[in-house]
Amino acid sequence: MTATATAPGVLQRLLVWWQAHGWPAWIFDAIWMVVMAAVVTAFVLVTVLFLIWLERKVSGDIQSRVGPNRVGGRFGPLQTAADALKLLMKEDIIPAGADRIVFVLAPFLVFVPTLMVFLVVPFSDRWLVKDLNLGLLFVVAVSALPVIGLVMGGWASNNKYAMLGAMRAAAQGMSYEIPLILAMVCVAVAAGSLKIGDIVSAQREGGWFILRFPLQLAFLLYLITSMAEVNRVPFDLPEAESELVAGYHTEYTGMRFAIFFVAEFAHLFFVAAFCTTLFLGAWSGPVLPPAIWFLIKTYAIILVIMWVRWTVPRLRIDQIMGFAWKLLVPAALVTVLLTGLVWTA
Amino acid sequence: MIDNLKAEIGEDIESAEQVGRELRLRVRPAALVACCRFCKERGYRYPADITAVDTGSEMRVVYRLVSLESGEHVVISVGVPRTGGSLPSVTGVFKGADWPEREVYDLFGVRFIGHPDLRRILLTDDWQGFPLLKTVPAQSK
Amino acid sequence: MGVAKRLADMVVLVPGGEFILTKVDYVLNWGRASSIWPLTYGLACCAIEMMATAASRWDLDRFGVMYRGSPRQADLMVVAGTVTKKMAPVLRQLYDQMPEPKYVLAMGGCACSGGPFHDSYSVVQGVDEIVPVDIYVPGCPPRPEALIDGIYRLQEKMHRESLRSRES
Amino acid sequence: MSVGLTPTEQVILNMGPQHPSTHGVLRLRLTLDGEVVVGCDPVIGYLHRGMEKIAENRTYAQFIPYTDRLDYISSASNNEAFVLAVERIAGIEAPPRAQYLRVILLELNRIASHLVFVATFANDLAATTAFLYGFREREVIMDLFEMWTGARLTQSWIRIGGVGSDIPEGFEKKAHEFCRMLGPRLDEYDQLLTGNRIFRVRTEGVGVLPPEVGVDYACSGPTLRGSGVGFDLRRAEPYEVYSRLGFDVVTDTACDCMGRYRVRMEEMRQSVHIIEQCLDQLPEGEVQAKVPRALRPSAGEAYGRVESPRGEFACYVVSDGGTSPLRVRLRAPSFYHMAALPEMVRGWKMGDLVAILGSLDIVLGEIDR
Repeated sequence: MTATATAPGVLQRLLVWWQAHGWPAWIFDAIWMVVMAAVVTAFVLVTVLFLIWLERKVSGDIQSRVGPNRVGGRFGPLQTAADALKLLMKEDIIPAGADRIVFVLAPFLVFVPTLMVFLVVPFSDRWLVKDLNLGLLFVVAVSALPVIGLVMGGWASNNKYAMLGAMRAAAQGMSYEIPLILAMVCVAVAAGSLKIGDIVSAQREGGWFILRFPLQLAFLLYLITSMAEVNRVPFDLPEAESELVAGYHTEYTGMRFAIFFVAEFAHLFFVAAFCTTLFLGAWSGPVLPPAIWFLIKTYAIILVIMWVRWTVPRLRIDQIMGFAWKLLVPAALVTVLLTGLVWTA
Repeated sequence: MIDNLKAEIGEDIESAEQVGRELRLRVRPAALVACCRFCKERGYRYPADITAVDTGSEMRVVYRLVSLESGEHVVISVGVPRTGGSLPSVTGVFKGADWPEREVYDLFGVRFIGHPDLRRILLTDDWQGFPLLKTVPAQSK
Repeated sequence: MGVAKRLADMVVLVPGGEFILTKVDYVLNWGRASSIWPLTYGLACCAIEMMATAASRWDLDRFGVMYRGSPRQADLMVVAGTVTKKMAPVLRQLYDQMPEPKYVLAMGGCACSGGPFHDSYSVVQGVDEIVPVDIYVPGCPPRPEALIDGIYRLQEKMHRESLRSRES
Repeated sequence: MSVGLTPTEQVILNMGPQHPSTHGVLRLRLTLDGEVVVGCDPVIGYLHRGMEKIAENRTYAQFIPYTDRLDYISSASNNEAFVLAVERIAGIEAPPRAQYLRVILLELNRIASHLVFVATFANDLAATTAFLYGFREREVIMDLFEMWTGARLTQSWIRIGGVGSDIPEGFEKKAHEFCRMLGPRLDEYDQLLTGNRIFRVRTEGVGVLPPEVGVDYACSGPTLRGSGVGFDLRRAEPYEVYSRLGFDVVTDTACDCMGRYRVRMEEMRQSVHIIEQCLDQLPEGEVQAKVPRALRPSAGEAYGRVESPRGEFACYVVSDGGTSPLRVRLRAPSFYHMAALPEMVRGWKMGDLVAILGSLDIVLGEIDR
């Protein structure tokens, strides 16, 4: 199924006009998808700017401060824009001992896959860039890529802190991938499909997955592992400030650092959005437009993750690994088993 | 205590007097380690302080050992020459003597023989001179 | 920055170029002044006041000031405390690691001029002997308000900059 | 060390002098096997300001402000140690009211210092919010200091023969208010940190300092009391009016980071208790004894020991009868704790190193002097 087939009204007429010229439909599809992708990318980037501001405001609120309130008005709405502008104009330093090519590539290798996964996020009933048949698999595959970028960045920096951060990122990323995937498997079993559209419609028909036993367990697993995937406290070891200065991006300056930073928040937005998709019925909800419902649920998840981040201390590397392998993986396996039993019964 | 000490160490103890809760001893370098060990065995396990005093005419290294149970102090003073002086290290008796001895070496130039790792501690490794000696004048702008 | 400066020099040659440059300068300076990220770098007593300034009552985050642990991501080095001769080479190295444009704020009497340690054998008599200082905040230690005032002054200084005037 | 057939190489990592969790300008030369610390060599002296030499070129009164800058988180303890030693040589005794006021100042400093400890310790474990809470409460103490002494951090208010001035009107009321406020706030910390599962697994059993090793390294204060040794100079060698005040010497037998943390938390409560007693017992009278303008104590030596928030802060003053001391030795507790650090971190991981270092609550100003 292509985007065009599901696209309504105006788009249909545009397609008719296109085909009247005798041009092939797949080119139209391609152009349309590029446009959609551009729109999604722009939307995500703006969201990231907002999220960084939100994080500072939320942390301020938790810590009995006010957070940014000077730049661009009473609540400092332009704070992140100013940060971005400044970072853009900073000197670009590549350390003398660095592996230049890898060093330069690493941020993009983190950034691009982080944006790619948004292609399968159903922001509303008519906004899903490409409903792949193997949507879940696509997410699993692509969201595993950024870890390679982190390792590359840490290794290429020729800095021991960065190297330690990279090793931690690799170990942690891989360990937490497994329970994350298993949590997704539960959803796939429940929906009977790997396709995002099917998962959403399964929830429209039978109720949100979070309300159906045993997917609450899968939801919890997903939430915990996704916090580890986005490297946030208590799982922020790859960039643990009090231990590794800034972890894998210690040596990055200006825009290159900004790309890491943006990718991190984009990933945060993604895990929350995807959590909404998998467990909270995506865009479904009464009265308000679907897109608004989707954002409300997503931000609720984001706020929970932020709340955790500003409340608890950090775990140690062996505790992190132990938690993943000794607790989360068995728990996830049990959840998969339970899901299978419930859904086949 | 003083009598026991004198019996044990002999005439290497130059003087001994009790001032309040402090037992002030003046010993010869040769008896330093034995004296410290003697005190440690009698409960003075806490090496509160090791430092040196340069009075301008003579220099001495001062060891202050405290008994946590009784609250009594033993203050051992050992005279050393102002330049190129050396003393036996008491790191074998008190682990806590390691850093203070390094500091005394760093600031006064007293060498501690038998110290496991005698190098400068507060100043840079290439520092010239020993700033706390009275022969070194204070810098002024 | 070299390219930007050359570009700026060219822009002023065309009619109206000065005007455009002023606007560009304004926007860039605004960004820079609104997002000062100091290096987490405390030396002595003043560091405690620096921490207090970042904490709840004064909350430097209001002005977009966010502490960074790595010199690579910092714009401002707040020299909060006494610089000793042993520390001086490290301080210089940290300064060199920071990307341009970078600023130095000397906080407290010791960093400004050696302060009470003017006759010490091991103290550098003011951090300006090692790195160029943009703002001096005297005091022993300066109150948080004084540090905030220093940051305000730095913002004013940033607003006076132009793409053409920066050498680096 | 090698695992199986894969040989691994040890890495030497320089931590500091600029590092977010070295609490100042400390440098640790670490030998790492992966994440595990196999060797640790603290390099200090980056803040060595030559205080002891400066003291020889100042009059006794002039040196008091310098002592503030040693342990700058609780400056009054340093003043007290120096002033005690000088008073002992010169045979001066402060009037009773001044002694009570000193104790109030010292205990307020202790609370402020322990709050900074909780703040930075939590921050080292990435509990950023607790960091800001600690500083929030500390500001109230800073207000009290400012009201009384005019300064926030470096008060220099303990003077030879007394204190700088009597407490201003309204101070007692505010101090009482603070005492009432602190208890519930500490309970809040307990909720946020002490009972927190992650905080506990990060601190319990980590960085064990056996009591006999602690004594051998001349550790003191909460570091030693966290190892179960009930050594507190306020009890062992009472100065000022501590002998008239009731308080518990807090000890904890855990010997780990958690033990040291718990000791400090409880000590804050004890300090509140002490301050309240002082405010209740505060006698009327002078706050400054008669001291000659140019103090020339007779030749001799004295040793002033004070229980600072970090441990035994002592000042050894030798006088030759002149206006400036012949020698001032500043014995700083953190110096000895730093010396014991390599023993405590060996075999632990990078993350633990930060926790252990944080639990010692070092101040570089007094280590390097």
